[in-house]
Amino acid sequence: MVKPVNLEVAVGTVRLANPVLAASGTFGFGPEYAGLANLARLGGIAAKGVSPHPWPGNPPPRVWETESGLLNSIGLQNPGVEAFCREYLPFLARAGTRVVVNVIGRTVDEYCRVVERLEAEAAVDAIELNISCPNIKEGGLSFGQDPVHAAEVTAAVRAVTQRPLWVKLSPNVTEPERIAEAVAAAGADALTAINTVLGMAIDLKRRRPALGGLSGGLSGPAIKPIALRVVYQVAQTVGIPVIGIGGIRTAEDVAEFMMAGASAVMVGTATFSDPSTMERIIEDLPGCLQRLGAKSPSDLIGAALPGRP
Amino acid sequence: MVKPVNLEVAVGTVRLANPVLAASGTFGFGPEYAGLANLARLGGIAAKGVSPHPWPGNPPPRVWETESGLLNSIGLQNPGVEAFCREYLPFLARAGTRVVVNVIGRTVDEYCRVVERLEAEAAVDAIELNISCPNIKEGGLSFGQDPVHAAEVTAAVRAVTQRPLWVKLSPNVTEPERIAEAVAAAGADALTAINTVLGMAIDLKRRRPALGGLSGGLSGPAIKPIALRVVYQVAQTVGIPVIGIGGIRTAEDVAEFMMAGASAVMVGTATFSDPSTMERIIEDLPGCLQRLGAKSPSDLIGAALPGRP
Amino acid sequence: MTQPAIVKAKIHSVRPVAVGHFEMLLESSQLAAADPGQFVHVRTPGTLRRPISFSRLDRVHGRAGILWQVVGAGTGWLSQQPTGGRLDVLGPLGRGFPAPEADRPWCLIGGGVGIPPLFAALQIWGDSVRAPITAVLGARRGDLLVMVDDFRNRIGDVQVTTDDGSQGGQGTVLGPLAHWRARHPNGQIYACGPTPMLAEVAQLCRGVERVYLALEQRMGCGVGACLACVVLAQGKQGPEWRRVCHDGPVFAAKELVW
Amino acid sequence: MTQPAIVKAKIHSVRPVAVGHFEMLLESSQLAAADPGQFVHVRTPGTLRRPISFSRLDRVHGRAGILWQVVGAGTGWLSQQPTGGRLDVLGPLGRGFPAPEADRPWCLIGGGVGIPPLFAALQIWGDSVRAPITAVLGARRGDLLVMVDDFRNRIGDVQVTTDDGSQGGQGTVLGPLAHWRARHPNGQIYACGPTPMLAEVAQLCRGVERVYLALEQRMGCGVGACLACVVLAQGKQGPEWRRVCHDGPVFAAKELVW
Ligand SMILES: Cc1cc2nc3c(=O)[nH]c(=O)nc-3n(C[C@H](O)[C@H](O)[C@H](O)COP(=O)(O)OP(=O)(O)OC[C@H]3O[C@@H](n4cnc5c(N)ncnc54)[C@H](O)[C@@H]3O)c2cc1C
Ligand SMILES: Cc1cc2nc3c(=O)[nH]c(=O)nc-3n(C[C@H](O)[C@H](O)[C@H](O)COP(=O)(O)OP(=O)(O)OC[C@H]3O[C@@H](n4cnc5c(N)ncnc54)[C@H](O)[C@@H]3O)c2cc1C
Ligand SMILES: Cc1cc2nc3c(=O)[nH]c(=O)nc-3n(C[C@H](O)[C@H](O)[C@H](O)COP(=O)(O)O)c2cc1C
Ligand SMILES: Cc1cc2nc3c(=O)[nH]c(=O)nc-3n(C[C@H](O)[C@H](O)[C@H](O)COP(=O)(O)O)c2cc1C
Ligand code: FES
Ligand code: FES
Repeated sequence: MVKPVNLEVAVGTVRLANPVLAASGTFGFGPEYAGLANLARLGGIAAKGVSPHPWPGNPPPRVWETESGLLNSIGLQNPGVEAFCREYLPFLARAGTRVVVNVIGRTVDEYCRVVERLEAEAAVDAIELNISCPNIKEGGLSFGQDPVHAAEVTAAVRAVTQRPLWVKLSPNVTEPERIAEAVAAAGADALTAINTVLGMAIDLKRRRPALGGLSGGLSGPAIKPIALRVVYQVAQTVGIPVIGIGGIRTAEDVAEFMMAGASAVMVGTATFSDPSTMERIIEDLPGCLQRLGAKSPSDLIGAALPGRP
Repeated sequence: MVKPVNLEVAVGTVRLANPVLAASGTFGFGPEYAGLANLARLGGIAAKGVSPHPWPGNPPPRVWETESGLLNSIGLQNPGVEAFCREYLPFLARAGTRVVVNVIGRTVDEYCRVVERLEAEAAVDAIELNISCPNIKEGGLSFGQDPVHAAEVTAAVRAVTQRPLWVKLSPNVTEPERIAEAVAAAGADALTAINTVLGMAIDLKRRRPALGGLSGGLSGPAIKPIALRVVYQVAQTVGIPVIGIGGIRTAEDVAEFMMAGASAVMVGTATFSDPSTMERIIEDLPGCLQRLGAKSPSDLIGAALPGRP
Repeated sequence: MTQPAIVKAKIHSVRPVAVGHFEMLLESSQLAAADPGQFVHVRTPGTLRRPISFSRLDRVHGRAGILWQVVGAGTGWLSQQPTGGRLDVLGPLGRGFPAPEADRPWCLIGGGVGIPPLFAALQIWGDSVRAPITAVLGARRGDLLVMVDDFRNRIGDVQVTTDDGSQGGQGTVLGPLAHWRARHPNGQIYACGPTPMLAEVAQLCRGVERVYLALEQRMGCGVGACLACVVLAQGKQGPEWRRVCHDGPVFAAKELVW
Repeated sequence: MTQPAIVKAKIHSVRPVAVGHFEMLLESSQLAAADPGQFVHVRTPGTLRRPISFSRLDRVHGRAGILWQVVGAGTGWLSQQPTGGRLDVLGPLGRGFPAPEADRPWCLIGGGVGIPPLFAALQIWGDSVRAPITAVLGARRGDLLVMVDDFRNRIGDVQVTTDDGSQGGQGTVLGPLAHWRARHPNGQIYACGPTPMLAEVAQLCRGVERVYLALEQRMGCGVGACLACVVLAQGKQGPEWRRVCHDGPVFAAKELVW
């Protein structure tokens, strides 16, 4: 017999009914999965990345399956923040869950413009800065791959909003801890780790990179060990909460991420194969906690970090 | 009907009977798999990393299975170059295949001492510098994570040997191309890409990192897309040959790596599940080449790189 | 339109229908109510589901068919599922074919595994079309042709082409289509098959008012959320991406930009 | 010693033997020639093989048994393999138990799935030992005990313990062992079970000359190549790592450092 458990967790000032959120880019803008998943059951939804103006994205093919993984090169196609606020935000506002808006830009100014536009919208519970898109000015490296630029964009956005500010880290760096420190010092309220891992597939028949965007981002269970490592590294380095993401599919996966230091998690690729993944995880969590001898999800946070009993 | 095909390839001045070598650390020092695999059929064998003195390695558990992958934290246990030359090299010399010696060290001097010791041994066909082990002097980052240090150790070793010098790249860096450029300029004859990807698993029962070494290196099919990306990146950047490695299990995988720019490949983790993997690949290669309309393995090298027809 | 759902459908039967091709009947009145041209996203062991179109829609018995060629791990797995077992499918998905106009000659152009959705269209709407109906069915070889008898049981004019001439006329479906187009300037054309074939159909039938093409594209979610499955279409302000899974898979030829 | 090889062994039978425990007989005279305490590395769908010890060795009929508890995906898959199918195993691997001395009292201490290799030892050497033989078999609960009848069919003195007292005496195997040790100061002890149990056996039997322990450790290759499966042993120059797969799984208790 599994006892009913209060699954609430907090990410800084943001209280979540449970620690399971939909990951940005894999759950659209809300309505797409509404007939297939009970959105009100989720801890929250991170909407697909929005930029100041519409972005076209990359040529297809945009996804390619790999062993226990998925490569994507969507290229951050989105209708722009204005259309997002008009066409999708009202739906998300009524969905009965926390709304996280993932923000993308090519320059510091572009990030700020999106966030400024969102200031007018009461429905936004948190901003998630996606600093893994290429920064055109700095020669093709993304803001997320350099501590100085990561801090710069974080500080600039911090200056224009009081909203909870989460910064999403790229795993494609030598030392994620350095980026984490830099953005925490610049005013981030929480970190999301990780975005996709740079990868590639070859289409043997065409003798070409398989994806229209040539390389792409690897997600899914294949990257879970990489994500756990980054969460464990940054959770030790910074004092702000970490949201774990990468290959999560089961309640046990959630427990692993929380022990590694995550206060909450996001589920991305697993939704494609089973749109009820998140609800199933939420249902399984109480039993999982009980088997692990934990009274609440918060009991697990950081349990595997050095120096814990 | 598959026609007999000459599978020879060249990695710089090193001619291989076929492009399939055993990866360092997964094939021991040669004798371990001798009863289970026909060593003379292989393109070559990269021996486990050797240091100037015996290294003890990490506490167990040293391996942990993940989805389509394997985490290891062997910690480079080895008996030292002296014992290697005495106890194992004679066997390898008689194995009827190319012998690559993987070299590790904690300082530039340690790398040089191993390579100098190997100068006395005629059986060594190539040196593979493993620059992914932690560099104690420089605060825990490995030589392979910084272009300046990578170049320094490469140049120092270059100065003490005329032997073919291969440098094995770490994927755990922001820009593998920069490391590749640096070591090529410092005199490397070829690059091996990639070593394992930093990862971690949590043992839920113990509430601790699963591996004795806490974090470990991820290998296996899970990392194949990452490895292909790095090979594709560095093959475009440097003029020297690249040896592809990461998750290879089939002849088609080999073809993908070669199209991405590899001149040869290494097989690691797949051997654990099936010790005949490499021989099977070598057997399947002619049929695979025929299906792809290629006359020889060399036809495929770099076929998917930009600017190729 | 039926709302898409996760259906754990009972497998009524699976049978080989050509070399490396299988057809499966699923028991589900929900799926059987789909529009021809819609598809299901089939859960297979990998990271992603696999999109397969309906090959037949038996609304009376509440059965929907899917027909596929084994090309990789997903379709291979699918062909090993036992009768009586359950298949996890997400569907019906996408926008299918519009109903054909009753008084226009109707031509169904199918290549390879593009044939099945056209049969579903014929099955549902064949009786409502009073003008002549023609099917042109092509494949690389005769032993890869599917559903020819199903078409012949319903209409008289079924033309077959194979690349190597091993069955029907040698060549592609484009020959008979050009012919048909000349004789029926006012006709309506529904096509499904490999993308290069559809591009040629669109090219050949430029100016024809009602040309509908069922496209394929690599998919992630299958429900419009991930923006993976795009094709280029004519938007109000120039070319824009449309989602094959949600805005398609059926598009009017004139919408598309090649 | 039989050379290890990749054997695609025919599955003679698979049967449940306790709650969540199965035993399989493989047809292979090569495997049946193994030493008790050796193991096979079983190919399962994951990245690694799974090590399982021989539970019985029938050299006459050329059959080798393996017995396992389902604890995860690999052992779960194994328990679903059909009779008559083939299993890909790498073996026999490692260094098994040495033959017992004929004139020393012999005690076999097994905990849980540590019991099977001890039965193989009894099967092969039981008749050659002229001194009394005792088996102490323990498990958490009675319904998790395996091979008790197999032991009883061969020797009279089979003592059973369970943590909850649901079968045999309540407690662990250490109680009966302490007793036996006191009565047989010159005896030889073979043990297999969870690592903490083996540590206690080693501790309790310090000073006893012939104590052999069959250990477990996470494995990669299974053949000595990867250095994954190490345990700490007494080397010439202080403690050193030994490989469970190659130097073990059976070690003399006095070799080991805890
Ligand atoms: C809307 C739609 C309807 C389809 N209807 C049918 C049908 O009725 N019958 C049929 O045989 N096939 C159909 N296909 C193609 C079918 O989806 C692929 O053949 C199948 O996904 C291949 O999976 P696999 O694992 O066997 O092959 P693999 O090549 O191993 O698949 C690897 C990945 O590529 C994707 N993929 C491979 N080929 C295609 C393709 N042609 N289109 C889209 N994705 C692909 C797979 O879904 C998977 O994600 C349809 C595709 C779409 C988009
Ligand atoms: C030499 C040796 C002999 C063994 N003999 C038996 C036996 O006769 N009967 C039996 O039931 N079990 C035996 N085991 C334990 C058995 O190998 C594990 O229970 C099994 O590998 C679990 O695999 P899984 O996929 O079901 O579980 P999972 O926990 O999902 O396995 C995940 C990974 O951990 C490894 N692993 C998990 N538990 C163990 C363990 N206890 N020891 C080593 N690796 C482990 C697996 O091999 C796999 O790589 C033996 C282990 C060793 C080392
Ligand atoms: C198709 C796709 C689109 C994505 N789009 C975005 C995005 O717009 N913004 C973002 O921050 N992350 C994006 N991601 C990354 C995911 O949010 C997540 O970080 C990553 O997929 C790892 O989690 P998973 O393994 O659970 O999918 C996308 C991932 C996928 C697969
Ligand atoms: C158990 C194990 C030990 C390894 N030891 C070494 C080593 O000593 N030196 C080295 O350069 N690489 C070592 N590697 C890395 C492999 O050579 C290879 O780069 C990596 O495993 C990726 O290839 P794979 O996916 O085919 O295994 C080791 C890998 C494994 C799994
Ligand atoms: S497959 Fe996700 S939008 Fe079409
Ligand atoms: S498992 Fe590889 S050395 Fe023992």
